[in-house]
Amino acid sequence: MDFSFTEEQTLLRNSVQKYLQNTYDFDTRRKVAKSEAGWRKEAYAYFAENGLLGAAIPEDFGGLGGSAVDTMIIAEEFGRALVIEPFLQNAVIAAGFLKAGGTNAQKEELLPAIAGGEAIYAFAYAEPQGRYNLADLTTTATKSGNGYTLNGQKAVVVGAPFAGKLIVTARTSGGQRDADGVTVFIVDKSAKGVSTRDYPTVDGQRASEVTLENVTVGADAVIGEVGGGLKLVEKVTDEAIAALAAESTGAMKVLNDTTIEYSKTRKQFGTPIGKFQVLQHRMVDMFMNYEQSVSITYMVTLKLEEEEAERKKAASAAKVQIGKAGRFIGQQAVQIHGGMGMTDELNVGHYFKRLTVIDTMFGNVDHHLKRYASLS
Amino acid sequence: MDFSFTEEQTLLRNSVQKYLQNTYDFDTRRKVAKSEAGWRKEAYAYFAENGLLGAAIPEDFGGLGGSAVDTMIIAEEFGRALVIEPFLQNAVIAAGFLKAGGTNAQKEELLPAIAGGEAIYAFAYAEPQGRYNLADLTTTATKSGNGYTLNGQKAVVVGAPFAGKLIVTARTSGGQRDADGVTVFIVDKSAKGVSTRDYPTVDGQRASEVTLENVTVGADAVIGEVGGGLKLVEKVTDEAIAALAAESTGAMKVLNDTTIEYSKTRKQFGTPIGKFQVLQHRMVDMFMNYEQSVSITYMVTLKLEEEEAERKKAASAAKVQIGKAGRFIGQQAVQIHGGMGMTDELNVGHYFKRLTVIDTMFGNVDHHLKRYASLS
Amino acid sequence: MDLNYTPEDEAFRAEVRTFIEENQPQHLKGRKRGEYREKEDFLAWHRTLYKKGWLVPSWPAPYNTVTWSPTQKYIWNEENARAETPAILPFGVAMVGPVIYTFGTPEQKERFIPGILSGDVWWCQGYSEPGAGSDLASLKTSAVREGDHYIINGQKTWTTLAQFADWIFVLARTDKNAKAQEGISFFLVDMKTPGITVKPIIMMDGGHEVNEVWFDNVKVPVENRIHEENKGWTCAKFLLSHERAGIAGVARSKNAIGRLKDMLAMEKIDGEKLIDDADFERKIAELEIDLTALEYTELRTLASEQAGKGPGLESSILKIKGTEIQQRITELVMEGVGYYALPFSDPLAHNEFAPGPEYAEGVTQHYANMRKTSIYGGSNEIQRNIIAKMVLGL
Amino acid sequence: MDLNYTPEDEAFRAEVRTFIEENQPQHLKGRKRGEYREKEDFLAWHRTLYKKGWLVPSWPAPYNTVTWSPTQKYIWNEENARAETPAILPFGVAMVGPVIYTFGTPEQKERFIPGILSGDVWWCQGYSEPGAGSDLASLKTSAVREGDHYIINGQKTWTTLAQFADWIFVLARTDKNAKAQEGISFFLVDMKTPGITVKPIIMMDGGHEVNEVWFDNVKVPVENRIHEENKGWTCAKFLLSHERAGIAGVARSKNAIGRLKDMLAMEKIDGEKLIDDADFERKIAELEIDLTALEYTELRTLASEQAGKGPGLESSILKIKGTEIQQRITELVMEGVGYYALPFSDPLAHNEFAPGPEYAEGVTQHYANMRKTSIYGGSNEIQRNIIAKMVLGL
Repeated sequence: MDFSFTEEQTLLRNSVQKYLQNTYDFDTRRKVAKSEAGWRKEAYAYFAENGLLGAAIPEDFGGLGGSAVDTMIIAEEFGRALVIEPFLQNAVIAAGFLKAGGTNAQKEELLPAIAGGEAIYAFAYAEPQGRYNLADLTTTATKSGNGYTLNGQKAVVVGAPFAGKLIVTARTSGGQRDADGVTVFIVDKSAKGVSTRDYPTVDGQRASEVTLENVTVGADAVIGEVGGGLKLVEKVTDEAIAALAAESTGAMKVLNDTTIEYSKTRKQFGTPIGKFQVLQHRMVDMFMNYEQSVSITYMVTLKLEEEEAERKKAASAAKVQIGKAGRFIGQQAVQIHGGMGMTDELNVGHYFKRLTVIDTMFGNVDHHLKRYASLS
Repeated sequence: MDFSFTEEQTLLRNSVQKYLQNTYDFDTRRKVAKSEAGWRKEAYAYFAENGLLGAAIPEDFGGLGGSAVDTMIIAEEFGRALVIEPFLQNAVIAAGFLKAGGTNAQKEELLPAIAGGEAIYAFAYAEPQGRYNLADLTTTATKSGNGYTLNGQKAVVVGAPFAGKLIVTARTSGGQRDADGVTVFIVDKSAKGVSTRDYPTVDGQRASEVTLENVTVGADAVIGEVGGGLKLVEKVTDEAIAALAAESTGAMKVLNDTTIEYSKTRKQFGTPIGKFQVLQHRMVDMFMNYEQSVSITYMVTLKLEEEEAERKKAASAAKVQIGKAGRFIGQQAVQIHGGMGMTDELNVGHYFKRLTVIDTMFGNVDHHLKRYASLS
Repeated sequence: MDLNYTPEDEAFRAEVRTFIEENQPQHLKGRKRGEYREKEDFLAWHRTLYKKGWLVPSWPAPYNTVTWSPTQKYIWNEENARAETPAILPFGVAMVGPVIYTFGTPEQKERFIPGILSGDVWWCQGYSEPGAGSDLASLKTSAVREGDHYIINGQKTWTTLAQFADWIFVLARTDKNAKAQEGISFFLVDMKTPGITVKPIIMMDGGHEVNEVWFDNVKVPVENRIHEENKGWTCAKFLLSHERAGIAGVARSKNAIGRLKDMLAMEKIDGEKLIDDADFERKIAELEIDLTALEYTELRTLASEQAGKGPGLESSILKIKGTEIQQRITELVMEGVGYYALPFSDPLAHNEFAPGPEYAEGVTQHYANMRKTSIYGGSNEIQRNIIAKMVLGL
Repeated sequence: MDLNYTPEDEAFRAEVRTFIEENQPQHLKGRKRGEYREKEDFLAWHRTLYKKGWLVPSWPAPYNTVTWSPTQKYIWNEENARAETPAILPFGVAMVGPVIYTFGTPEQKERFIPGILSGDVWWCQGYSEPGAGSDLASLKTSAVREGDHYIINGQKTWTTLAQFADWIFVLARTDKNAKAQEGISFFLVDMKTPGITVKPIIMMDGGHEVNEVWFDNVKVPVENRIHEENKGWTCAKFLLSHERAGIAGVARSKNAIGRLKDMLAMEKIDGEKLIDDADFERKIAELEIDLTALEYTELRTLASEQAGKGPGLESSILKIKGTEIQQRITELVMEGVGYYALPFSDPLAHNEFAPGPEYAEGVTQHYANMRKTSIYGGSNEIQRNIIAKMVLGL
């Protein structure tokens, strides 16, 4: 048992930290989020050039051959800076699908472009009626010739406005919520029949509603097994959950540090508010929530390769812990900052909103408590 | 709308208070609870003589013709003194069954003896497998001649060691958990086939396991409708819940007052612990929990005569509120008292245990949350 | 003890309900997608009530044209919440108005009260300052007497809807050497006076509700000072303790829970109605039960007021529990809509596109915005301090 | 970073497991109905480990016969919890022993250590005093030097299992004029010395676990003082910071949850297994997830210790979260048994009759008793004060 980082991992963390400190201060991030584009291609290019997108992609496919621990380190630092470029969608989710489900040909073709930042993906899985059930799909893919024709609507596809390709889950057989019959496709966003409506999200990111109307793809657009895609989707979303957990600990750390710092300088009734015992204990609870979240992030990261039930339990446990901790820390950071914590000007509200969104992504606390219980 | 007490009610409260202050101090109560008998007949006789047992029994049947508000006042005061004599079992439950379900003949025969303290009842409804489901009955009553033969086992019959009569729920028809087919009987504890094993309970009361083996009763032993007893049982247990709610607010008030008092005198690190803001806010939360419990006690007491669904919702709401408040106040009173709060010598632990037991009686918080939700 | 209203109260309720039905501005009922209120929208209901004579039943003669009992006021609030009428802005009728009729000179009353009542003059509140928070008395804004005028310098913040205001009431320090709460005076200031600048504060929900108000050598005539010089804290305290009715927001929370349940009946989880999900059932039951307890706590306060005992310091309970419940409702609404909690609905410019069901619009922003309720009006921590000290004697 | 144990660690685990299986006192495994421990029951496992040489792996040479890494100690604790071996009483081997080998003279070591190790001498702790609670340094017990002796007067309280003790270690004030933490000395006192009275304290679960120990002119030879006069606080602090391993109780809580789940699989609600009830499913999932997080927090502490950084002040987290979890387990057990939580199981005299299922016996008393865990060992409030000050710098 070993919880230490390798020298390479420490270097990785330091270099990411340094880059973000220099180029990704809060005001810049706020401006970019509000800009027409909503992201900075040059930042994304930097990620690619410095191996962040390929950190966990095998060397054979253009990556650095690292592990989920590298992803954890990057995601945590990205969480501290509230990075909005689509790291999760590409380095974790798209790469994750290809690594676990892609054929050798697909890996050779597609992974290097992810590592290199040339191809940008978004993951179109949720549907308006489906909530967090990954199998609840009304989007269909019917066999036509050698390929498939896709029809359906995908909801809140985060990062889709930046993407050139979509990873789409669709039903090739079975009933609306059956475990069998789910297939994963890669669809060009520019393909005929794909239409998107873009909008900003509350955490400064962008998303789209995606409609697929008789979109035809070839047989090679399938990742993994036809009809057997659910297990793959579950594996990749569990990996995404681990990365989100790491991201959330980065955000929590900033909120905690900011709150402690603020409480030392802000005076009320002539005393720094950090001297009020009630707020001290509240900040201790914030600290404990954070530490417990770090612990569970290590746990889920290290258990991603365990057998399915163990991995799922780990992911759901992590999602519950960070969901609760994120809500508590976010709310209390705002409360202790008082009115200032409510403003758009201070970073507090932005971390608060990001943590709020993270709780929703891939299922909130209630969803994962049920999933955890069903696995026990 | 009026939340004031009548002059008679204020007099009632004052006289109960005075009696208990003079005769029911904590050390006496503790000794009585540990005595062989486990209660004081002379205290019970005093209740009878002074109209406490008949407060809510109609004047025609030997009572004072008061309302549930009178019961609330008495129960609250009894909660403050941790009275162990079986007021609830008799003045509320047994009288409740007769008032709502008894024939005129039954009322004339039996109610005066309750008001007078001559007849002592216990309510044998729970069964080992049934948890809080009042209809989950394996005890059977089969027709034999003009009467019935009862067989079954009743669990944790509080007050049974003191009682001469049992009110027994049994199934005269239907499946184990059917709403229909429940009948309520009065059974002499001395009847052939009734056996009891007595034991103390954690809150200083006494209970019995009751076995009924071919116990025969006459047709006049039935209270209410044969097979239609469940509604009657629900009504009476809702009335019991209202009385328990009142009792719990009395206990909460003592714990809160005691804790505040203690915190003003007890010093740590040279300062009265009541000056520590964390404990101040905790005591504020205890206070708010208490006030909210008083409010909901008024509510349920005043709604006992409303239509069924409204009454049930009120009772379940009250049970949830006092269950949560009782646990919070009990735990925090002990915590703030520190080691001393853990001892048998101080009254704190005894109130803590009584509030703990009250949460269990007639269904705990989870049970009543479900019941409340099912009625919405 | 009983829960029944008197026949008179029931008649009053019927009258109120009919009046509201017939007169409420239908286009302002509740909250609608893509609808942002203009200045006149805030005033429409105010003006209707003024015409009816029902605007200020809490005011004394000669201003009130009706006098309602606490129960009637409670019924009035309940019926307004039920019908989702627009809230009446408190700054004139609930704040500066009572200060003026209590502490003002006859000339001041004559000059200012009519505009407050008619709604023709929009008031805003110059209390809070940067870095002061719940510690109001630590204010730094100064007013220096120069002949017939005071010269005011300083900065106020969190000034709600100052962007629409004609006048502002201001607490300013007139004696720098006095202790915190002494040496403060209460001024009425025309927002058009040179030297006043209003700067918007954008909140994390993207909305513009509050402002900074800067005073740079703002000349205020002496006759605009209320009460004596250095007695402003008396006015401030009076204002803060005044008119706490409805602070618990019970009726509005009941409505909000009703809307939440409607929504949960439309949302699906694994093909079933979300309202039948065990977690939601439990959370809503807990919420409703808490609210029921709070309702009866409010009624008890009301009864004690009715009995002439006045609203006790227990009103802090109403504030704490009321805001906690309001906040929890917004959490459940947000949880209820799943992924459609993500889209940002810009309150400053209509979105081109609003994805998801109508009831989902802006729910996370509303959740974020409602965090303010445990901060403002004396934070919930301050309320607990008050109870600890004043009620529990700690 | 990885979660795997080294092959050496795995081999160690296997060895430990086998040893426990072959040697643990089976009649003391877990908690059985109607079984109350006698003095020798507390010592049985101690004596076995002493014989094996595994009693004090944390002690330095020459006392330890094995030296285990932090990971091995963790494995040792895990395996003991898993097998439900009796806990080793800490008063000798984890408390006074380390104080003696650290601060004692060679004579003191020679005289006291063997009895501690063999278990032949039962020690108890004379720290807490009435009215002191977590504020240990406020102690009033005095030790006045008279020639070759000190005369001790005063009262200690919450002295665990003093009814069995041969010796007690005592903090007493030797300089009344010094500040709180100065002027305290550390004494070893034979319980048979005249003037010592032990009075039982009965707790609210009806059990006799702790005692008052009264000192009335108790004569203690100077050679029984450990460390210099007035340096007792050094020993006290050392003792308090020492041996916090297992403070989180993760392994024992895992076991307790396992037993809880077994029980819930037997209990019924409306004919279904209680373990499939939505509320219990949720509460158990929350509990297990909290415990998982705590387990990894403990492992991180361990890793940092392994890396030579020592257990940080973060160990306060382990105490707070660990006890909160333990307490919640007892709540769920109590809730699980329904009405059979009511019967009182007398720990001082066997009940004539024990109603309900065996697993229900005494559950409410256990729930009540476990409230102590957030009070003792520095209350959880004190632990939060420590983190606020020492870790967060507030």
